[in-house]
Amino acid sequence: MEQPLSYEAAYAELQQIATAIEDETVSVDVLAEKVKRASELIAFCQGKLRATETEVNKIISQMERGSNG
Amino acid sequence: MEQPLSYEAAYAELQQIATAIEDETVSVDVLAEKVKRASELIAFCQGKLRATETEVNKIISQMERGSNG
Amino acid sequence: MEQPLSYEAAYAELQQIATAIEDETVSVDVLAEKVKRASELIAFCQGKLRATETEVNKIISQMERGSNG
Amino acid sequence: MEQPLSYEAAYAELQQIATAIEDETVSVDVLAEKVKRASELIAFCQGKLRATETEVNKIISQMERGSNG
Amino acid sequence: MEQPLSYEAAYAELQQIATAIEDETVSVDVLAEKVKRASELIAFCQGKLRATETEVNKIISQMERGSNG
Amino acid sequence: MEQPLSYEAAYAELQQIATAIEDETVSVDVLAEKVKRASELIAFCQGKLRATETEVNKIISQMERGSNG
Amino acid sequence: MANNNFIQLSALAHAVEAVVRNAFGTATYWVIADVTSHTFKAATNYHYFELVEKEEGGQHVVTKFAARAWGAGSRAIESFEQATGQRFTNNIHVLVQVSVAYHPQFGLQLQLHAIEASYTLGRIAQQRQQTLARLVAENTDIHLLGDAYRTPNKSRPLPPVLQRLAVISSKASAGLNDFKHTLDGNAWGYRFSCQEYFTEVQGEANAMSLRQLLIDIYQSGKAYDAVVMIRGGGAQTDFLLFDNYLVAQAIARFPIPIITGIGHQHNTSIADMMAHTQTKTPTEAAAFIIAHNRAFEEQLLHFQQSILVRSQQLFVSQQQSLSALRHKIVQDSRALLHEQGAALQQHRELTVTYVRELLFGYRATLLSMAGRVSTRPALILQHRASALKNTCTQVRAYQAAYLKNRQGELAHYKAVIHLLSPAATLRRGFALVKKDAQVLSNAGSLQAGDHISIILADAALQATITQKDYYDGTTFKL
Repeated sequence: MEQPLSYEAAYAELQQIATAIEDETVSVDVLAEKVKRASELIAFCQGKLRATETEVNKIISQMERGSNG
Repeated sequence: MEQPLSYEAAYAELQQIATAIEDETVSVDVLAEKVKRASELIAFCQGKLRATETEVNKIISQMERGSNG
Repeated sequence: MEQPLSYEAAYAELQQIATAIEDETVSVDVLAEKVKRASELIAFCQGKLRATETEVNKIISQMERGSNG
Repeated sequence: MEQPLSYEAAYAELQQIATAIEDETVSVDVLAEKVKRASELIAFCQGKLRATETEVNKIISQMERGSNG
Repeated sequence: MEQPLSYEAAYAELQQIATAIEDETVSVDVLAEKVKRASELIAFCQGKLRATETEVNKIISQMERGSNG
Repeated sequence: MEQPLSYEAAYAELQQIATAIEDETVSVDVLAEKVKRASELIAFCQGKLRATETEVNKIISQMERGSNG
Repeated sequence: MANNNFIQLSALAHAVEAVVRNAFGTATYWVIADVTSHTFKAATNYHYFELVEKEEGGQHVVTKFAARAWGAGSRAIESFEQATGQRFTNNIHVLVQVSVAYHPQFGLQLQLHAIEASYTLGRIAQQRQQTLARLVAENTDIHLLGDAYRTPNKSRPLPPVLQRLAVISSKASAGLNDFKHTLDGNAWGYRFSCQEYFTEVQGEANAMSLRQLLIDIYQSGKAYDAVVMIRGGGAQTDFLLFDNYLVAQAIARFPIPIITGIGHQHNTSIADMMAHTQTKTPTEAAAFIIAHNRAFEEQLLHFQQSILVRSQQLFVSQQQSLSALRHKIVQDSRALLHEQGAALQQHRELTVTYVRELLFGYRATLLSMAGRVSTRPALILQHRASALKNTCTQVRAYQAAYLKNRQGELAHYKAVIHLLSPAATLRRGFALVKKDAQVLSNAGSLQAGDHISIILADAALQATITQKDYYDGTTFKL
């Protein structure tokens, strides 16, 4: 996962993979690979979500400190 | 926030951000960034508001001194 | 307030400012400026009023002396 | 009051001034001026009234002498 | 009073003056003048009432000439 | 089975064989050979399928660990 | 020539006297007659007159007696005069009680003993009523309104001042002197111009002359203020002239106001009734004129006084209204300044209040904005995480189904292949026949005696064909 991937793109790819598996348009040959990709994408998204949450919380708490201080 | 920003403009931008966040049209990718911007705008507006209040109070107290003196 | 301002004009402007502030159509950006202007207008009007009063009183006392003398 | 002013005209103007001041249609800007004018008009009217009274009294006393003599 | 004035005319004019003064339709401006005229009219009538026979006759004959001529 | 055979290709060949046999277009001479080939292909596919399953399960369990950990 | 057959006149007189006395004695008679040629000697209180009788409706005397009254007769006349207000004089119509006497010195005379006042009064009154009725009947401009008569002369306006007068009088009458004296002696110094017109006012016969006098006055063209008609000190019968129809008519229609001073204390003539103004005597007529003029002058003086009073009131009221205006201007100016000051103060206070409210409002909205911005991001992240988890579950489920489907497919093919394999066929009792390592599907190429291999499920048999029979293949017909 070295390319600069956005959450939106990642999530879109993930959904594409899920749909392809559901529609059985994925060959057995690449299934494992796709599942692996999905797993990576999920991890990426989760990471991004956590990071964003952390950052947002930090900003908000600063903001609240700022407005009260 | 080094550009000469007006309260009106800041408030308008802030409202736009708040609306976008409320409508969930903000992507996770830029959410933190937007919240940060909002936080900056709020700080700016508060600063401007406090400065105005201070100045207004000064004028008012001068005015009252003037009419009683 | 160096321009030759009439009481009427000053009072009208003052009323306009007061109305604008009451109707909340004054932006924070210009609020302090408007309050300052209102303060100057009030000071001007009061000054003019006092001067007029003094002059009128002088005329009245002359008039009363004249009718009794 | 150098123009040839009649008592009637003076009194009418005086009344007009009094009404305007009562109705508060006189601006503060011209109030002193109006009061001054009123003071002049009153002085003029009183002068005219006294002169007329003197003249009338003179005529009447002549008349009375005439009718008794 | 050089015009040939009759008692009738003098009386009518006098009555007019008295009524005008009573009704206060005589302005101060012309009051002295009116009183003077009234004084003259009274004097005229009184003089005429008391004039000697000759004078009366003279007036009568003048009158007759005036009315016939 | 030394050539790098894909599941897709193997499955396609298997399908072809099955169809041919069903259509009775295969002579007894080559039938045994075809059956042999089919049996090999089935074995290949099953192997591939099991390997994929194993791998996918591994990835999924990793994923679940990741998302819970 | 001498005739001695005579007697003394006095003897005749005595004889007549005796006859008359014998015939009439002291008898008295009530007779109706007119009086003429009347004289009165105040010193002896004797009345000398004639009693006459005229033709019916005419002037011709048909009977005339000398008559006199003295003593009781004179007293009866006095009573008559008092009762009637009519002097015993010429041209009066009387009912008298007389006795007949002859006196050698004075001749045949009637002696008056009594006089019936009511008869004369009745006669006069009757005549007056007739005259008045005729005036109204024959003149459309004379009307009776209630007790009074309306005439053109009465309607003439009296000039405000009566100064030029035409005076009708008998020459050198006491009345004229009284009139002029009263006028000239007025207390206010009024001067008059009197033109005298004399008339011989002796008896009713002079009516035409009096009427002519009025015409003369009118034709003189002089602007008289009034005509004064006076009578004073003349004979008692003068009065009847003023009851005359023609005189009354002329007066009624005369274009200049007529003032009469001819009246009797007890009576009013028709002339008085027709004239503009009636007074009793010449003196009263003069007094009326003076009073009239005085009224005019008093009106003048009243005007003078009124003008004086009103002028002074006017000055006072003007002074008051000037003062009131001054006071009002002072008050209102101060009120105006005060109100403006208050308004300014209010503006200042409101401005302060509104500014604080405005700032408070701005702060509140900013705070609410901050609230909106700070609460929503967590929710967004939560929604996204939940969506992600959902996708993850889907992937897991879908791949399991997928692999199961692939296994099913493979199993199907495995079964088909197994069923159709030659080994399975051989196990069911079928055999393969080969000749020269070739599997035969028909017997066309085979002859009896050829060597063939028969392959069964568990062994391969080497055989030689002994016989070859054809059959229609019905054995396995299904």
